[in-house]
Amino acid sequence: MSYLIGEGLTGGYGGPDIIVDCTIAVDQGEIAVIVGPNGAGKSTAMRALLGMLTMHHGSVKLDGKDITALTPQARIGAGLSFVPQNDNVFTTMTVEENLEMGAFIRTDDISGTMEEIYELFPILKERRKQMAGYLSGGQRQQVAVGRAMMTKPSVLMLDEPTAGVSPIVMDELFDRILEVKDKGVAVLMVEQNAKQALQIADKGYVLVMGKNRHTGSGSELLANAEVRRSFLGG
Amino acid sequence: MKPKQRPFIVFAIMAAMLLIVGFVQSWSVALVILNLCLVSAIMALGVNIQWGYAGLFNVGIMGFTALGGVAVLLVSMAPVSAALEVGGGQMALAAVTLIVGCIAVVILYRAWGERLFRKTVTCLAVIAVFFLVHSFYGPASDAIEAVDPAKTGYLGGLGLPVILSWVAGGLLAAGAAWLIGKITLDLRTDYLAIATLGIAEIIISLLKNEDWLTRGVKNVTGLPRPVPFELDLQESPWFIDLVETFNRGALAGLGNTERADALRMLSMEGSGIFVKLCYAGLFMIVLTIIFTLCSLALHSPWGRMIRAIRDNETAAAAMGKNVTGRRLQIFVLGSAVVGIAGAMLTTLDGQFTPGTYNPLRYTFLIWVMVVVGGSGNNLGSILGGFLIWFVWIEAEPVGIWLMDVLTSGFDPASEFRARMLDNAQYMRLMVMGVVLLLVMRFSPGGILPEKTGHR
Amino acid sequence: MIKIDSVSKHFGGIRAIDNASFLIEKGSITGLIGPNGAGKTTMFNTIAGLFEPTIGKIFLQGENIVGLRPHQLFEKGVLRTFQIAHEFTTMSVLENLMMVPPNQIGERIYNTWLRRRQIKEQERGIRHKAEEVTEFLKISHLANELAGNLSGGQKKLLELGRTMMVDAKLVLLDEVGAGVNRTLLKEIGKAIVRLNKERGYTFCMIEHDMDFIGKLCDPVIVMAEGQVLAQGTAKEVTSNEEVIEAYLGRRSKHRDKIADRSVEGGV
Amino acid sequence: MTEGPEFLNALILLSNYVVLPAITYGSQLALGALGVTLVFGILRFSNFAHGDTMAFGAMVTILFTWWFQSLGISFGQLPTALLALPVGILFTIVILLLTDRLVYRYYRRIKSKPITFVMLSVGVMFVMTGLVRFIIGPKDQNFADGARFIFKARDFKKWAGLSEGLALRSSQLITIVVTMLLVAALFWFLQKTKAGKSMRAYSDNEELALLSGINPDTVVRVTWILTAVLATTAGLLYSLDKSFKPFVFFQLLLPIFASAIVGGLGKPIGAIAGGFIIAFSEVCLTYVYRKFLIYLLPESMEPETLVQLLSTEYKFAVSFIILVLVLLIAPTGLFKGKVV
Repeated sequence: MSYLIGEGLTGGYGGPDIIVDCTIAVDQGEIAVIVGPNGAGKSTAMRALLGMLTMHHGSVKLDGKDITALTPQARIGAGLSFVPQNDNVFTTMTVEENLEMGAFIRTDDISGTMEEIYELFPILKERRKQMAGYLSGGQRQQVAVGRAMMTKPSVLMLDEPTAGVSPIVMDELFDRILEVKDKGVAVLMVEQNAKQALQIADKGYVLVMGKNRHTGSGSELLANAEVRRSFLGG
Repeated sequence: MKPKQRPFIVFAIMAAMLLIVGFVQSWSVALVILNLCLVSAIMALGVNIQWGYAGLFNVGIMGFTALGGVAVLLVSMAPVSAALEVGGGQMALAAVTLIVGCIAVVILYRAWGERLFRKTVTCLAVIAVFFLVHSFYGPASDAIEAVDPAKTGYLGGLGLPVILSWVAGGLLAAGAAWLIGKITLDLRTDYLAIATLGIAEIIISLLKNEDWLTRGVKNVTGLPRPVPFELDLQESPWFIDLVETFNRGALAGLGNTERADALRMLSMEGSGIFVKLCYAGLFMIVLTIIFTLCSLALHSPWGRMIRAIRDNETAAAAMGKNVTGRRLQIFVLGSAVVGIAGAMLTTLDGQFTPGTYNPLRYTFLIWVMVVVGGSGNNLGSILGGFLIWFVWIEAEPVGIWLMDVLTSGFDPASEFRARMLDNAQYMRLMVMGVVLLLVMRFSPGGILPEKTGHR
Repeated sequence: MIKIDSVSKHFGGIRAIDNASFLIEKGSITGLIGPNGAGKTTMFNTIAGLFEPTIGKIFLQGENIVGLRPHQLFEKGVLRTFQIAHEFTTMSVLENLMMVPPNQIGERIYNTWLRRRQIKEQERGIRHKAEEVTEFLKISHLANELAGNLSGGQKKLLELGRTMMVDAKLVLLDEVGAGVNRTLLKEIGKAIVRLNKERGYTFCMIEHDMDFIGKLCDPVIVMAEGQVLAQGTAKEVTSNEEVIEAYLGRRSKHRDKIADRSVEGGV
Repeated sequence: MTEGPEFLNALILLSNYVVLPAITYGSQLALGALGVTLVFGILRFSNFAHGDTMAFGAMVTILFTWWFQSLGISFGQLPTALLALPVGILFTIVILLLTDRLVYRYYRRIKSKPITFVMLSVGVMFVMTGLVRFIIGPKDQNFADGARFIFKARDFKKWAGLSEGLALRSSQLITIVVTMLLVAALFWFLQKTKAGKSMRAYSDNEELALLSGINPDTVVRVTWILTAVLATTAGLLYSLDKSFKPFVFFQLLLPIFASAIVGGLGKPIGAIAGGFIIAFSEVCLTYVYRKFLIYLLPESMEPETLVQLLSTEYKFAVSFIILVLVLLIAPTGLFKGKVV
């Protein structure tokens, strides 16, 4: 029984079901990645966990409690935290303000958490008075992740964090994500970039046409020829 | 009720309401309301072309109405030869320089290409043109305004039959709309709205202050009429006979002297009604023509294309339709119709008074008509024109009466009661707002919604 | 039919298309595939005239069409459909089709007052054609339905139908498969083949569903990071290691090392 | 014949008839534009009812001013109206929250197009105009009291020994001071407080704000409250400086919108800049420079015409032309406003 588990998720955005009976689970202190060809419903599966689409079947459990009925906001409160693929920072606000907004629902003192974030992403400490809009793509992603970390989430969800960043930045981001995981956070991410993602993943889900096609540890999936082929959308 | 019958029913109700006014208040009041209803209906049609067909949010209606109005005096008033002698030539010169100047600026802007200071240079050129034009215009306008200011002090018009001015009003408004559209139609919806709002204000202030052209706030009264004058009617035997035949019953069995007096009285009120009926007839004709043209255009490939553009511009463009061109066309057409209505209105008033144009009455009220009537549906906007104008007029007496009843408890001399009574008339503004909000909330399509889907 | 001659398209720093060249043979159904951000859609938009290429030429039957506006290309018979269907929601399916033909007499407003008869005749013709199309696509039962009420797949069929209202030479299909259920996708596939066989349309389609591509397309062109990576039959490209790698994502040296280590460690 | 150095006289002349009035008018526009821009930034529509919101606020304030005056309450040298201002603000807050609840909220829930909101605001405008004219009537209202002048032109001449005088009306000083205080407070609120930051966040990126657990309803409520404060104050200051006449506030709508758009819709700082740009260009273009030039130029070159670029009636034209120019050159305004 994993910490966060979505079972038999079936649903879409009003129209036809985009994901069908698919199951995603992640434990604290591990990284699970959802990979697969374009239009396989990867992001949709993640949004299903967040309660951001109309579900027909399936349940979402967090730490044993059923949260299927909760609104996205409520799930954020319950410890989930989400980094959208794009528009994931407040461009007209400074890095620091972005982090503060991340902690909006918290009423206690957030300075400690903010320090942790700055340790995790030293560059943000330097840039903390700068408008997030003026940062480079990689730095933005760091702000986005930092923002999401401000609620001290138990589960961090990232939707294609490396989309449109250079290989070096990508490596750095992945290293950071590994560190986050080592803090005992459950990390769930959707990745276009299967090769890289599966290498750092403890668990991988290959989705095709909105269904679980393969599941296993990152390295075994990478080794599997059929998996590799399935990325061409088979 | 079936949607097919709906128009008939609502229009029947509308007619009934007018009849009631006729019986309760008086026929001449009913006719006055009817005439303005007809004009409003035409304006509403114009706005509907822009908003209903193409989704253009134009809040400059007042401006185009006023342009229609000025057309009346420019066409129908007799020219003021003295003024023409002193200032005409120079004014013409100013106009020419203006046109030439504008063309020159455009050419310059094009020719300058992508070189540096393009905008700066253009601005400088504009300023230069401005001063050049001003050097002719200034003295000319002063000279013209000096000519017998009490009576004329302006160039006057062409002295043509007033009916022509309705066409001219349309053309004038269309021309202005074309210019404005060229500049503003690429703007986003609410920018466009604000831009048109501004243009209307500018047009009005022009008409108020260019005395050499419009006599400004001194007003132009005694505009020619397309219909006979009451007094002439009362003189003319055929009319008296008409009245006589109408009232044979009433007149029968009266002594000669009383009979003559009674007849005079009857023909006096008769003449008023007759004149109003003439106007009603003319307006009815214009409305019918415009309505027919609109429906023909709307229920045709053209209308289909326009609806497609309104629905999804990108797709329409991808289907090879010239979106910008059509939008401009719509803007011009709609404004032209409003211009015609404006001319008719001024003709009906018999005077041009730029001071009286205000946006609540001449822009936003028309909007209420279109939205309430049913945007996108020609019959709807006509109904809206009738209904809203009726309410607008009748809300005043009703409001005052209501206040009178409500405050009857107070002693008639009390300052409070007096104030309530003069301010009661403004309740109709509130009524309009509430009506608009209620319709938008509870029947967003209006009373006669647009028929979508296959025709 | 269309010759893409070393075309590049840059947006600021990003090279969406980076010196790509390929041919779309007359009468072929060419597949254009590749991972996200490979520049497929940009390529479509460039061909359809929404963008001008930064460098390079595009020839339509030997004529350089760079710089032509979309509606001009439309008149030359180059049509594109959209990834998200762009139907006119408040108009019936029939109207959606009937508004397509360019320069109809009745599109000039004065004609709607002066030349009613000609318009009537032309309308009759157009409606007839539209009805043919709906039959061809087996959606006649929806002819008077508002396009807004159609299902995703039916909208895609309608998109296809639009291209049939004019004699298209080249039709660019952007992910006709996206959000369409299998059965309807088969219908669309059939329609495409028939259009290709019976009416000699040339198709170029962006698609992610490989077996759909496999059934329809020959040749298949693979783009990655703005360049043409491979070209050949569906079978050839799918078994091409380079292509698979491209789909799996960017390689980056030091990460690979870590991976190797972890594999040795037998995680 | 004139005392003192000519250019000094010219300077004083200019500051008396151009600079001072422009600053005052500019502050009034800025406050108005701030209201418009806030609503646009958060609720994403151009609020046509804003002018009449100003009128309403000013009206309530005036009514209470009269009441206070009748009770003999006064504010020393300052106009009693300032005492009544808070009450006026309170009433405006109530009516704005009420309109939001009764009119706008429903359409927010069903996610209507921006244009729908604009049309709704027209409806609200009708109701408010009606209300204002119904309660206080369409005529000019006089309510100003307290000292008219800080110092009069005559005293200034004596003091400075110039032939030109500089007069500072108390309404001008009040306008400038109050504006500065209010703007400072507003920016402090937006930049420093959690609520203010959440507003900026919401206007910047709605979805992300929701994902951060920001409650939209609160944001909207706060926005209306701020709008009420700004509108009422702007309305009152304008009425103190010129006069209170319901219809004027509709005409103010154009320069106010112009200011907001020129600065970039949704950008508070832009609204302020825009306000002053519009105000200064209006005053400068419609000022009669004859006397000014007579001071500066040698006798020989003295102009015989008025040297007025535009007759005063064309104020609107000025704000409009600037608006169009800016939209054509920098379509999102000087400070990169948002596009809906």
